[in-house]
Amino acid sequence: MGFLDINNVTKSYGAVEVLHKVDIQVDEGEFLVLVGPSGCGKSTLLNMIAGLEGISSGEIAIKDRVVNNITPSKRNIAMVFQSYALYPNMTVGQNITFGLEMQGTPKPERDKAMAEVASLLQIENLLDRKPGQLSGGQRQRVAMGRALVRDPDVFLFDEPLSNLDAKLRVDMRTEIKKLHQKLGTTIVYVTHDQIEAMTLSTRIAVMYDGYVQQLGTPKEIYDTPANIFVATFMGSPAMNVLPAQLIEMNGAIHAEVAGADGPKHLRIEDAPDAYGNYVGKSVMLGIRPEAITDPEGADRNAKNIQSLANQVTVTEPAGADTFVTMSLGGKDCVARMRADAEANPGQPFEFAVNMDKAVLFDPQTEARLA
Amino acid sequence: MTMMKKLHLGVAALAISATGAVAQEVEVLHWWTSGGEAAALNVLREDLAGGGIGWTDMPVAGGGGSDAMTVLRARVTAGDPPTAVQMLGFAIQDWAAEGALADLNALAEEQNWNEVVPEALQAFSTYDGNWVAAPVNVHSTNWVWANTALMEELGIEQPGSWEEFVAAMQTAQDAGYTALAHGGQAWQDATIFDSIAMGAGGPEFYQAAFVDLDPEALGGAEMVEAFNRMATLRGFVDDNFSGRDWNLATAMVINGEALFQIMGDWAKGEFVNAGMTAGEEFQCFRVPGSEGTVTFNSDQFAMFNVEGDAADSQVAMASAVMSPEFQIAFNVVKGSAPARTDIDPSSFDACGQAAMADLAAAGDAGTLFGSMAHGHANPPSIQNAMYDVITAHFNGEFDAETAAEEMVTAVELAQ
Amino acid sequence: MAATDPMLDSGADFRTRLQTWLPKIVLAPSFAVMVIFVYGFIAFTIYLSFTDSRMLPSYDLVGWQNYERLFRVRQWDTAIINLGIFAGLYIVISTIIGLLLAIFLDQKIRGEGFLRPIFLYPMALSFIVTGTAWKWILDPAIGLETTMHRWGWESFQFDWIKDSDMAIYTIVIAAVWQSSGFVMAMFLAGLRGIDNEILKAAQMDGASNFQMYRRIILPQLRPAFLSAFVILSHLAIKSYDLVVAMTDGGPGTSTWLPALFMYEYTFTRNQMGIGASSAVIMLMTIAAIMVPYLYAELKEQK
Amino acid sequence: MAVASSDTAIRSSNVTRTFIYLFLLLFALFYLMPLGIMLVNSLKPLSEITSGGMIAMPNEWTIEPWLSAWSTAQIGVEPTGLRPYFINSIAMAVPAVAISTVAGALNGYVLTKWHFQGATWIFGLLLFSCFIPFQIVLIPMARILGLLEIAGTTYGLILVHVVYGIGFSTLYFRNYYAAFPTELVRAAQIDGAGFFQIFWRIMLPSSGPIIAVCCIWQFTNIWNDFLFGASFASGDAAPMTVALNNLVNSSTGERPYNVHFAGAIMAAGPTLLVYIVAGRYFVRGLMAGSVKG
Repeated sequence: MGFLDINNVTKSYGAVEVLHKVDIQVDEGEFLVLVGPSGCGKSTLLNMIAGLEGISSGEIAIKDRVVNNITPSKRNIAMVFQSYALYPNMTVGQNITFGLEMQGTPKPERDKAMAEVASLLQIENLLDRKPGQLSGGQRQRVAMGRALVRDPDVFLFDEPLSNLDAKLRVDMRTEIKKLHQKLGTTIVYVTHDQIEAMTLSTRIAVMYDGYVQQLGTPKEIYDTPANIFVATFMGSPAMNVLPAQLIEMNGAIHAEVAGADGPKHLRIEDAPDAYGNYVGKSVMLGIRPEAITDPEGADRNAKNIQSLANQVTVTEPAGADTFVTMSLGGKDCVARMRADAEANPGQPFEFAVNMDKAVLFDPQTEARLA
Repeated sequence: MTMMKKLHLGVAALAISATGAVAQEVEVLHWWTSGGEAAALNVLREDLAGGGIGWTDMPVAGGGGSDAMTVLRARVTAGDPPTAVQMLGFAIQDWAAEGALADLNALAEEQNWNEVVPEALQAFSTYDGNWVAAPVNVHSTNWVWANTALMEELGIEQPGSWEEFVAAMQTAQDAGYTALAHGGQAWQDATIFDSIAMGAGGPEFYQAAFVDLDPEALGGAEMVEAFNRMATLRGFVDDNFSGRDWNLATAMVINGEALFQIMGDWAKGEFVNAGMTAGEEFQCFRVPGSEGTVTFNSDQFAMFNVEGDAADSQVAMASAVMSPEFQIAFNVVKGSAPARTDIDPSSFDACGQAAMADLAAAGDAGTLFGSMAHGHANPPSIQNAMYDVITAHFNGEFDAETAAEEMVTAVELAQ
Repeated sequence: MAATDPMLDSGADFRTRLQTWLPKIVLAPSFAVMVIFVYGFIAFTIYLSFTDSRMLPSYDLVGWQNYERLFRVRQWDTAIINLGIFAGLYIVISTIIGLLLAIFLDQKIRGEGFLRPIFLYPMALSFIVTGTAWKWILDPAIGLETTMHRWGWESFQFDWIKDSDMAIYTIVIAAVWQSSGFVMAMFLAGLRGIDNEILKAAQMDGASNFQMYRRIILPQLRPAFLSAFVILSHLAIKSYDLVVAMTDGGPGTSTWLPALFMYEYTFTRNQMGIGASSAVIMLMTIAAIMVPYLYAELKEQK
Repeated sequence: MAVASSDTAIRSSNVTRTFIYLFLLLFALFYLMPLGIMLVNSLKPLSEITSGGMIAMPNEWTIEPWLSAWSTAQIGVEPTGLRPYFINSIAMAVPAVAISTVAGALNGYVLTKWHFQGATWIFGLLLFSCFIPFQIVLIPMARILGLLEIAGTTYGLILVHVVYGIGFSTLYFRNYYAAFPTELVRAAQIDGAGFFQIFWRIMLPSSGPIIAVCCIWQFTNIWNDFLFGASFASGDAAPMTVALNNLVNSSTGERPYNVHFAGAIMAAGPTLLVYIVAGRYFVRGLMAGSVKG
C-alpha cells in the first residue's frame, strides 16, 4: 500500500464514463504529475482526490484511510488552483490562515504558522495587501502559502503555473521543485505542459481520453513511451513517428522508410524478439529529433549510428540548436542539430540517426513493440 | 396605525374598560376620500364614537369604487370581510346572492325602514325581502348645471324641451363658448346617455332597454334616436374633452367658459366651493326631455356577515346611518338627497330641495329609475358592455344604427 | 460543472451528509413557494377559465364557453392589436434610444456622472406617477400644446392623447420615457465590458467608427440585447398601471391592453371566467416568448 | 469641447462630439421635464393651476401643498396626510427587500456553485415566475393570506412581495455568481469552510455590486406597488401608494392638484433617492454580470 492509493477509480456522469479504472499508488514524498491534453480527465482525477467530485466506483485512500466519503477539509490535503483562488475580500494574511481558522486553530498559533510560511516564501511584506494588489507571481506564492500552512499529507496542484508568463513560469517551477526537495512532501500535480511534467516529477501519469496511458518515471516515459500518444505528447519538438516497413536485410532487421529520393534503410541492432513478428509488415518508427544529427554531432556513446542521406526542406535556427526538417516516410521529420551544422534547404545532407533511441509501434494498436 | 389614532383608541379603550364594556369596532371600506366626503363621513364616525364604538377606516379610492370592490373581494376571500362596505346598486345584490351579507330585518322593522325608504331604493337595499344594506343617499343623475351669468349674457331661458336645449347650446356655441362641458370618460359619456335615452324614449323604453334588457328596445328606433341625440351633443362639446375629469368640466361652467354640464348632483359641491349659490349664480334643472323622471344612484352601506360583538356594532352603525341627523348632515355636504323621504328639507339649498321634491314625486309616479350609467339598472358586466358601445359611438367609431345593433350584441355577450 | 457531488453512501458522517443536503434544503423554501404561489395559481386560473365564475370563483365547469366569448368581445381584439402596436414600438424605440444614449455616454463624456442618473431616474417612479404626469403634459388644454401657443407658436398641435387612433402612441411615449434609461444602463454595462484591445485591432483593420459599432461592438452586446428584450417585453405585457393612470383605456376603449382587459372583466364586470381565460391567453403569450429564450439560455450553460 | 482621450479606441471629430453633447442634453431635458412639471405645480397655489396652464412657472411660490400632503391632507376620514403611510411603506419595503435579496443570493449561490440534477429546471421555473401577471394571483393569494391569518397586515404584504420578488433576485444573483470563480468555492471547501461559511465569508463580501442592483430593483418594485398594497393591506396597514391613490383619486369631490403633485413626488422620494445615491452601483452591478443572462 502506498501513501496515496488510487484503486480502480472510475468517474461517470450519468451513463458517460469519463475516467476509466485509474489505478495509481503514490509513495510518501513522491511528486506525481498528471499530464495530458485538456479533457483527458486529469483535473477530474485531482478533484476526486481532493473530494470536490464524487467517486463513481473504486477507492481513494490517503495514509491507508479510505476517503471516499470524507469531506475535502477532513482529508488533510491542500490544493493550489490554476487561478490561485485567492479570496479577493481578504488580505494575504487572512487568505493564508483561513483554513486554520475554519479548523478552529487559536489565533496565536495561526499567526505563528503564517509567519513561518511567509518567511519560507518570502512574502512577509505582502501580508496586509489584498490579492488584487499583487502581481501574478506574488499571487502564486500566496496560493502556495495557503496550502503550505496547513501542513497537509498531500499537496494537490491544479495547473498552478499556467497563468504566469514564460520567464516567471520557469522561475516558479524551480521554486516548487526546491520546495519539494526541502519539505519532502507528497505532491500530485496536474499540468498539460510536458516540460513541467518532466522537470518536476518523480513519476508521471500520462493521461488521455480518460485512461492512464502510461505511468512511470520521466526517463521511462521519455525513452520508452508506451504508445504513439505518449511518444508524441512528451518531448518538444515531438517525436517523429514515421510509417516504415520492417525488412530483413543482410541478416539484420532494417526499417525501410521512404526518403525524398527513394527508400532508406536503417539497421536495427539488438532487436527485441517482438520485432521478429513484424518483419515484412508495416510499423511506425519513432525517432526523437535529438537522435537525428549531423555526423559530427552524433552521440559518442551511441552504439548504432545509421547514416541517412536525404534532402533538407526547411531549417530553423533556434540559437543553441538548429531544427532541420526533411521528408521521411511521406511526413515531415525534424532533426535537432548543433547550430553550426551546415544543412541548407533544398540541398542533400548526410544525417546521422541514433538507432539506439528508435522505437517501433504497432500501426493498429499504436502500442510500442517490445 | 397612526399615532393619533392609537392615542384615540387607547383613550377609548380606557373609557370603555372603566365602564366594564367590551371594546367594539366597525371596519368600514369606502372610497369617500376627498375632503368634503371624508368630512361628511366623519359625522358618522363621531356618532359611533359617542356610543363607544371605534372606527377602523379602510379607504380605497379610484375608479368609482372599482378598486375598492377588488379589495373587498380579496378580504372576503381571505375570510375577513369588513363590517360595512360602501356599495352601489347591483353589487349589493351580487354579494347578497353569495350569502355574504348580514340580516338587518330586526332593526329595519323596529325603525320602520319599509315606510321611509322609496321602493326603487329598497330594490337595492333588500335581497329576497331581507334588508342587507343601509342606504345613505340618493344621487339623481339627470341634472343640467348651468352658469346663470352666461345664460343671461346670451339671453337664454331655462330650456323646456330637447329642441330648446339644442337651440340654447347653438346660441352659446355661436357666441364662441363651449356649449356643453363634458369629460370623455366612459362613465361620464354614459351619464349623459342615461338622461338622453330617458328623454328620447321615455320611462317605458328605459325600463325595457336598460332593466329588462329587451333586445327589441335595445336595437329599436328609440335607441337609434338616443344615439342620434348623442351625436348632436358631441357637436357641442369642445375638442379637448377626452379623458377630462368631471370636476374640470364643472370648472368650465363655473368659470363661464361653458354653458351647461350634464352631471349628477355631486357637481353642486364644486359650485358651492367656488362661492356660488344654487338658484342664483348657478342653476340646476332636469335634462330636458327627462322631466318628471329621476334616474338615481344610491350609496349604501352593505353589512357583511360578522360575528359576536362586531354584529352589535354593525347594527349600531346601520342605525346611525339611517338616523335623520346623519342623513341630513351627510347629504347637505354631499349634494345628494337623503335616502329617507321623511326628512325636513329646510337645511338643504334650492337644488337640494328640488331634488328631494322630484324624488318623492317620481317615487309616487313610478318614474324613479336606477341609473344605468351608475350600475343601478343592470349588473356591472352589462353596464360596462353598454359603456363600451356608448363611448365608442361618442368617439365616432359607430353611427347611430350600428351603435344600436352593437348594443344588442354587447348585452348578449355580457349575459 | 458541479463544485461537489460526492455520491455519499451511508458511510459518511452526519455533518458531511448535512453539507451535501444543505444546498437543496436552502433552495427548498423558494421552490415550494414558487410551486404554490406561481404554478399553483396558474393552474387555478386555468381551471377558473373553464368555469362559470362571475364575482367569486365558482367550480362549475362550462367547457370552452369563456374562450368563445372572449374572442367575440370587441375590446379583446382592440386589446390584442394595441398590445401588438404598443409592445412592438415600446421595445424597439426603448432599445434604440437606450442604445444610442449608451453609445454616446460611452464616448468619455464630461458630466457622465451627472447625466446618467437623469436618464435612469424615471425607472424609479411608479407607473401611476409617470402616467399622471404625462397625462397632464400631453393634454392639449393645459399641457404642451397650450404652452407652445402661449409662447407664440400658434399652429403647434399635439392632441394624440385625445384621438382614438393616436392615443396608444402617447402611451408608448410615456413608457419609453420610463424605461429607456434602464435599457441605457444595461447597454452601458455591456459596452464597458468589451475588451478595448478588440476595438484597437478593428481600428488597425481600418474600420470606421460606424463599421466598428455595427460589425464589432453590437454583436458583442447580444446578451444585453436579450436581457433588454426580456425585461421590456415583460413590462409591455404586464402594462396596466400606466394605461390606467394615463388614459384609463380611453378615449373610448382605444387604449385597452390585455392586462387592463383582464382586470376589468375579472374585478369590475364580475365576469371572472372570461377574465381568467384572457389571463390564460396572456400567460401563453408570455410563455411563447420566454420559453424559447429560457431554453436557449439555459441549454448554453449546461 | 472635450477631446477624445487617448486611451479609448474610438476617436471622433469635434463636430461629432458637439452633436453627441447636444443629443445627450436634449434627452436629459426630455427625461427631466415631467418631474420638473410636477415639482413646479406642487409649488403653486391651486387657483393658478385650474385657471392657467400646467407648464408655466408659479406667480406665487408656496410650500403649502407639501405641508398639506405630508401631514394634514385627508386620507379617508382622517386628516393625517401621507406621513403614517410613509412609515407603513418603510416597514413593508425594508424587510421585503432584505428577505427577497437574501433568498435570491442563497438561491443564486446554490444554483451556480452547488449544481445538482434538475437545478437548471428549477431556475427556469423560477425565472418564468417573474413574468406572471399579478392580477391573476389576487384571489388565490387572498385565500392563502386568510388561512395564514395575516390578511390585511404588513406581514401579509411582506410575504407577497417576497414571494414575487424571489424570481428576479435569484436571476440577478445567479447570473452574477455564474461569473464568480468556482475555484474560490473549492478552495474554501478544502480549507474546511461549510456551506454557509463559504456563502458568508467568500461569496457575500464580493457581492456588493449585485446586492446594490438587486436591492434597487426590489425596492423600486415593492415601494411602487399598488395592486398588492391595495388588495392585501388597505386600512391602517396601507402603504404609501395606496394612500397616495386615496389622496389623488377621490371620486366625487374637489381636487387640489398641487397637493396631489406634492404627494406624488413625496411618494416617489425614497426610490428617487435610491437611484440618485446608488445609481452608479447600478450600472457597475449590471456590468458585473447581470447583463450576461
